[in-house]
Amino acid sequence: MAVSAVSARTDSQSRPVRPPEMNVFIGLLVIALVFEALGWLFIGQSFVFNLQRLQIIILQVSIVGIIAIGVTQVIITGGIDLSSGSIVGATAMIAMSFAQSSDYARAVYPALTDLPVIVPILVALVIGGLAGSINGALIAYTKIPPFIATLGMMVAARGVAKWYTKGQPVSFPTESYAWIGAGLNPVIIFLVLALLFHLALKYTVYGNHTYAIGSNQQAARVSGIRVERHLVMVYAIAGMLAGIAALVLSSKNVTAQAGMGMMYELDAIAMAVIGGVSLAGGRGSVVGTALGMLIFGVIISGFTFLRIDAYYQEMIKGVIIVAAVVADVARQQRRAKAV
Amino acid sequence: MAVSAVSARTDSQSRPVRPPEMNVFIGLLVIALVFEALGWLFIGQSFVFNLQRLQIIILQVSIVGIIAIGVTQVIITGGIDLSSGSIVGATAMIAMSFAQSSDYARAVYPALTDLPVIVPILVALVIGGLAGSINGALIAYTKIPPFIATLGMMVAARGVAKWYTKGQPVSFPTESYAWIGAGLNPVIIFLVLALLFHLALKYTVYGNHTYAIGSNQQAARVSGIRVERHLVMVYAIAGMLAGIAALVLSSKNVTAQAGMGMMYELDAIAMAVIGGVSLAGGRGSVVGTALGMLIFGVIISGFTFLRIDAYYQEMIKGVIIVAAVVADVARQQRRAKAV
Amino acid sequence: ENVGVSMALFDDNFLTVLRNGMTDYAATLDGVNVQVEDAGNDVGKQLDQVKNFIASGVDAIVVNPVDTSATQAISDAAAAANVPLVYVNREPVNVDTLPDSQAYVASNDIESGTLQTKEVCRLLKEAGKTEANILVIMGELSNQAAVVRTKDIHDVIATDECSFMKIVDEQTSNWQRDQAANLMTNWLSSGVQFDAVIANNDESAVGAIQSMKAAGVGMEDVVVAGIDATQDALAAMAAGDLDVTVFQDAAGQGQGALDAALKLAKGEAVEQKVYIPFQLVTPDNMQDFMAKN
Amino acid sequence: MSKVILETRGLTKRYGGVHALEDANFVLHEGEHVAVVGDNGAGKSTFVRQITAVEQRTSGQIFFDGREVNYAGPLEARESGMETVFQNLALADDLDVPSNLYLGRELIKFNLGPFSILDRKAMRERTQAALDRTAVRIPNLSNPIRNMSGGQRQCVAIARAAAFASKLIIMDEPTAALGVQETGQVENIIRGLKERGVPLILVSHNLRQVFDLVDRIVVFRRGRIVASLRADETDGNDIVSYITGVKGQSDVAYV
Amino acid sequence: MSKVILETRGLTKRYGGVHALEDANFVLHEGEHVAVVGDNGAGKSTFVRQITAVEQRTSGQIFFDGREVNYAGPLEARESGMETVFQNLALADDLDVPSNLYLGRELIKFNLGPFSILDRKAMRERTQAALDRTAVRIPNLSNPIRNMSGGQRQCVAIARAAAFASKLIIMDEPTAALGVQETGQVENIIRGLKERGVPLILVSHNLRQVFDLVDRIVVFRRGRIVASLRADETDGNDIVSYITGVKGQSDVAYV
Ligand SMILES: Nc1ncnc2c1ncn2[C@@H]1O[C@H](COP(=O)(O)OP(=O)(O)OP(=O)(O)O)[C@@H](O)[C@H]1O
Ligand SMILES: Nc1ncnc2c1ncn2[C@@H]1O[C@H](COP(=O)(O)OP(=O)(O)OP(=O)(O)O)[C@@H](O)[C@H]1O
Ligand SMILES: [Mg+2]
Ligand SMILES: [Mg+2]
Repeated sequence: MAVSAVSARTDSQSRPVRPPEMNVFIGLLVIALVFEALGWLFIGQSFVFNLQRLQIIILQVSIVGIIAIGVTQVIITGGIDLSSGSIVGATAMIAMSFAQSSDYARAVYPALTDLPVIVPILVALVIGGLAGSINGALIAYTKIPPFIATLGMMVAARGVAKWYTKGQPVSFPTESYAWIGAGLNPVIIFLVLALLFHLALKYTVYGNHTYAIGSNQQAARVSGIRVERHLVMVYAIAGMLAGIAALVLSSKNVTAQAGMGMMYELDAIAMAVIGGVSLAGGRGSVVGTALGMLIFGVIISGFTFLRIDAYYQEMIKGVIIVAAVVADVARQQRRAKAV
Repeated sequence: MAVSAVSARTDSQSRPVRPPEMNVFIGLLVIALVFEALGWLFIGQSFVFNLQRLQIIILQVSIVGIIAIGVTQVIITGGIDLSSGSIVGATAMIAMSFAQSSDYARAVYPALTDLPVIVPILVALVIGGLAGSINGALIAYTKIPPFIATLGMMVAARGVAKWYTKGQPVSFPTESYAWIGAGLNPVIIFLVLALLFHLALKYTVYGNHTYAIGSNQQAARVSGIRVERHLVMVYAIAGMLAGIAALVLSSKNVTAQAGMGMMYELDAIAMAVIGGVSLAGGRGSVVGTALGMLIFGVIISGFTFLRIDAYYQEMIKGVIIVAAVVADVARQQRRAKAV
Repeated sequence: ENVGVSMALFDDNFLTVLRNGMTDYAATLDGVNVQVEDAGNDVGKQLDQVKNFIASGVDAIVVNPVDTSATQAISDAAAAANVPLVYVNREPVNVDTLPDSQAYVASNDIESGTLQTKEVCRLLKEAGKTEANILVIMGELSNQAAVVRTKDIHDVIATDECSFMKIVDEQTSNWQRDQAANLMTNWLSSGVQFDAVIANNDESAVGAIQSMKAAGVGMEDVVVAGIDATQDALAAMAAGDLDVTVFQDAAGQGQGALDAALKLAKGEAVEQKVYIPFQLVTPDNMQDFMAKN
Repeated sequence: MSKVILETRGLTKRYGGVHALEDANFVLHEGEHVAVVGDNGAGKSTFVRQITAVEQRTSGQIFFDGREVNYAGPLEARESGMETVFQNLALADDLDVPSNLYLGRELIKFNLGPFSILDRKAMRERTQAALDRTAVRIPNLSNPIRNMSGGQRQCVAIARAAAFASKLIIMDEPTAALGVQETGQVENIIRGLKERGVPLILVSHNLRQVFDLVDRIVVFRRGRIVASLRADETDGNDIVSYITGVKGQSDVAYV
Repeated sequence: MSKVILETRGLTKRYGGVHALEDANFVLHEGEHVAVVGDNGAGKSTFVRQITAVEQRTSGQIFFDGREVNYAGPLEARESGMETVFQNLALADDLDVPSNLYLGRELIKFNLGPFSILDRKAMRERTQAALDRTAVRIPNLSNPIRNMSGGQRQCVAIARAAAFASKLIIMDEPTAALGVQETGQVENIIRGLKERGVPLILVSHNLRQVFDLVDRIVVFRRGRIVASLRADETDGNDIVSYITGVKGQSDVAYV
């Protein structure tokens, strides 16, 4: 009995499917070209062909980008993480306090100055990972919505950041610590982490299970995936990435402040969604998120480049976030409807 | 052919189901009693039996409560609204600029001072309703996730608030405007609106359709509900309620500032979820949200009452938000498992 | 000339006056273009804004630092690109090692809290108090101005002549009038006895006043102090509700900073530290400040 | 032959490159019960969705009750007297039985536009009456649908359609998930409709059922109608050979 | 009689006040194919979920392959050689066919704990081989499951179970949503399992199918096993009268 399981005729079977990342890339190009054109028109110079600008375009978003790598994985599991910005704040304060130079008379721990740089790095990874694990454990084992679990962590971690030194900023790190975020290092760190997690999502069991959980948690469970353990791992990784972002940010700024990283979580989520990561879970990639991140970078630099009044920038940014996602959704629908 | 459609035996059929609001109410009582006990222990006075305190408990949360009434309806449809805090900021600035007294020499519109109070009220309703309608239209017609549509509005509306007077606060309203939020008026306005929308959700077609859309949007559509139109209406109502909150807040403070209402959206969402409104849509009530709101009020007052160090308060607040939802989820599971 | 300006945040009344002082002044000058950016209280964003300015080829940069301990990175970036830089309002840590092409125009924040608390101390003594309970309303806990001003209060109280003052509670209003109002009502409902309220900013002081008046507290018995000398605060002072505030010449700072930036852009030498002092405002001299902020 | 109640001419629906429905010419007469059969993905549900205006067709015409219709959405189709039981139950889990039965056409006490006051009592009473007529027993009408068994849920959906259908009723695999008893019950409801003279389109994979219940069988294959046969003039093997493509010219004149 | 492969003693499951499964005593011998029938809500799926440890039972014992088992979760049940096709398809829509087939037991190239590298090529090849054995045709294995028809999806789920089952295979209404052809195909897979000697529990509402395929029929009613009859010693009417409660003492000794 030879049977064809596809009964409807289709004439698009052999056509290669354009990956969603391609759309985001085209969007990025379009936005950059608009700025290029407006640049020649109004400012009389090129937007894109300026090495300094290209550097800052990537540099200014790469720290949020590091967070967005973790947020991408969380969203792929069907969750959300509102706590990353606050974790950055808390982790930066705590890690920096173990990285202070003895040159500074008012160090948080006067007895613990000039520590090797590995100490604050480990501290940041542990604090970030711990905060993330708490998120994950709450979500996996108590079954409360990720929105609420991470909202609670957002409030609590910001509280920790403010409490740690009673609002006093922590500064004067050792030179080795200050080196972490110097120059283009944040970009390099972002690229390495992005590559790592791109590979992990695409080619490892970890990635397969992450997509499976976001796609159909019930199916993942009956297929024998340890869903709870995996969720804790994904949130812990997101927390650790926020911890790394805290390291890079506080090092780049040579200071840590309790208010650091405020609202970064929303930018990171927006980057991921603009990059094609579905809030419903199961779909998206680190490459897409990186492209979404570049869109952010181009927009911010473009605004300054065109000397757009700061008062209008937020309005325009809000519109662009929405427009980017509307365009993506529309493209997907068109493809589904009319190919 | 007489058939019993329920084949499994059940022995809980006649037992009356305890409404979820009851659990929230018990939670509220427990928290209040804890503060009462600690009050006698450490402060030597009653927490609850103090008329002034009871007033402030409600007063300080009633403005966010007004927002939460709208957020509740949005969440019942299966959506989310991150823009309400920013809408409060933008609306307060604009409405207040039409409510300035001629006593003040530097009014925004020197030609339009001493207008009757109905003008700023209408302005607030229109601005809030408009912002909400844009949210709703984006969500209903372009099918982008509510999280993103309202995130864009959150950024853009805050931009409008900052742009409107270039950051300058707007103050010195007419006396009739200042009366709106005076004394216990915010509480009365909250109660009236809560009652109104409680009735609308329980006893009108509007309510039935709101629950149906959140429960199964597809079913609502094929049953002939105009889902798109209804969603626009729900978000517009949420926007209008944010506009009313802006009126009350700016009147109570006798000033409007661009930063007003920052983070109110998260408090409003937390109140609703603590009050048993399901983020998955289809379930929840205004009564639940009002109880969730009171839990917030009791906690804030309780902290000051016990003179808890400001640095610990945020940490504790984060923990309480999570704990309240964990307790609610656990209660529901226990009920489902062991009755 | 094109001048890039990075402000710590836009939705702050005081900084808005400073910013407007700068842009209004620029409008009176020929060929001067000021581009103002909002750093949204984010240190990292501010550094990026400076770099974006450099990439766009501005002639000079004015920075109102989010975090005064983070300025070394900003100075280095500007110096490397040879773009003149002026800090305004908040003193950078590296103020003593600024390169020749950089300058600093401000008032000293430590003065504000000190002036404010000393005046409260004086008023309480004048009223014949030998013991005085103080309530402190702090700004946002992650903000340095709040931290410094609160510390000033403690420092003044630690001196002998003001040691009769005692802080009974210290809570935050996050700079917000509304939260300050709620905070005060909560205090009142707890029956806290107090003789003075010292707030980190005028908005919070005004919020506290609103609640006290609503609860029928006699305003002549309580000393209330804020900082900023905003319009609302001066109106409250005129009504006899607010007793002390502190004026910081925001517009003057903005103007001074722009002047310094333009001079540096032209290669002229400027004074590296320009201090514009705080001024105590009381009902006696408030008329002088009416039209200033 | 009696009056034609529903007719489609050249009805076509494509999803992107997928030709889910091609040039379907279909006729249903007053009082007639017709079955639609075909394998998975043959286009049966697509056909139903075009007629009921849940989706907008790519091309073709639909005539209902004597005039050409171009419904903008399912509400209009319902308002013109056509009721449907969809393959994926169209019930709102969190609402009770009366609210589900009257979803989109609530009974009201006062008309206040969207804020019209519901007449819950009348809805509950009439729901009870409608369910009584279909012999479905549901202990407590006020419980949300969520807590009911698959059989009960399906019966509510069918009762809804049966209660409101005036001119046509369409059922897409109404018994797929039902047990022996529940299936019998649904079949009884369908026999009742036949007696009441309500025309019916029944989509089903169950040939035994189809032969038991309907007057005529229409076979879909790969998006096309390949046969339309009177139930008493054909048999199971014949139908199966059309379904599998062993028999069947690709265009059949409609009866 | 041959060796017992699965036995339950007093298996009971309650959801709150709902007694979904009461004191089920059930036996399955090596190579035997048994059908489980009963109306909607009779407890069939609940029975399956207890055996496969998707849920934890309220009380009772389960013996599998000669020893008492207390699986902590479905992974352990699978690892001990028991495969299940659940009523609500347990497939991850966004993954492709090989990933779904190997979900939870991926083939790997290097073992790096959770970050072990997938051997996609091997998985694709073996998937193709497994599907070939079941005669299911799927044009492109790398497409996500989301884009496949109900029939194809069901076939993937069944192929997965058939490919990995070593000691027992359980199918909960595998053909409920399938067309005539696809049903035939699934039935062929089941006959293949019989030949290979793999024991099977088949939950189905389709009595024709049940009599065609299995050796023994177990009837559930209201959470209890009310009959266990050899297929060749009973007939449809007999089974229906057990299902509907016309016949049937409430406790039957297991065979
Ligand atoms: N929304 C859609 N987008 C793309 N393709 C679709 C969509 N809906 C249906 N199809 C395709 O159209 C074809 C016909 O599907 P349809 O649901 O009408 O089949 P059916 O005859 O009802 O099958 P079944 O018996 O399984 O219910 C299938 O190939 C299906 O994959
Ligand atoms: N998670 C659950 N919580 C509460 N009750 C449940 C749950 N799962 C099943 N039940 C109830 O247990 C009883 C048995 O359900 P089960 O799904 O086992 O029936 P079934 O025999 O598989 O029916 P069907 O033929 O419709 O699939 C039903 O009354 C059902 O409502
Ligand atoms: Mg179908
Ligand atoms: Mg079942």
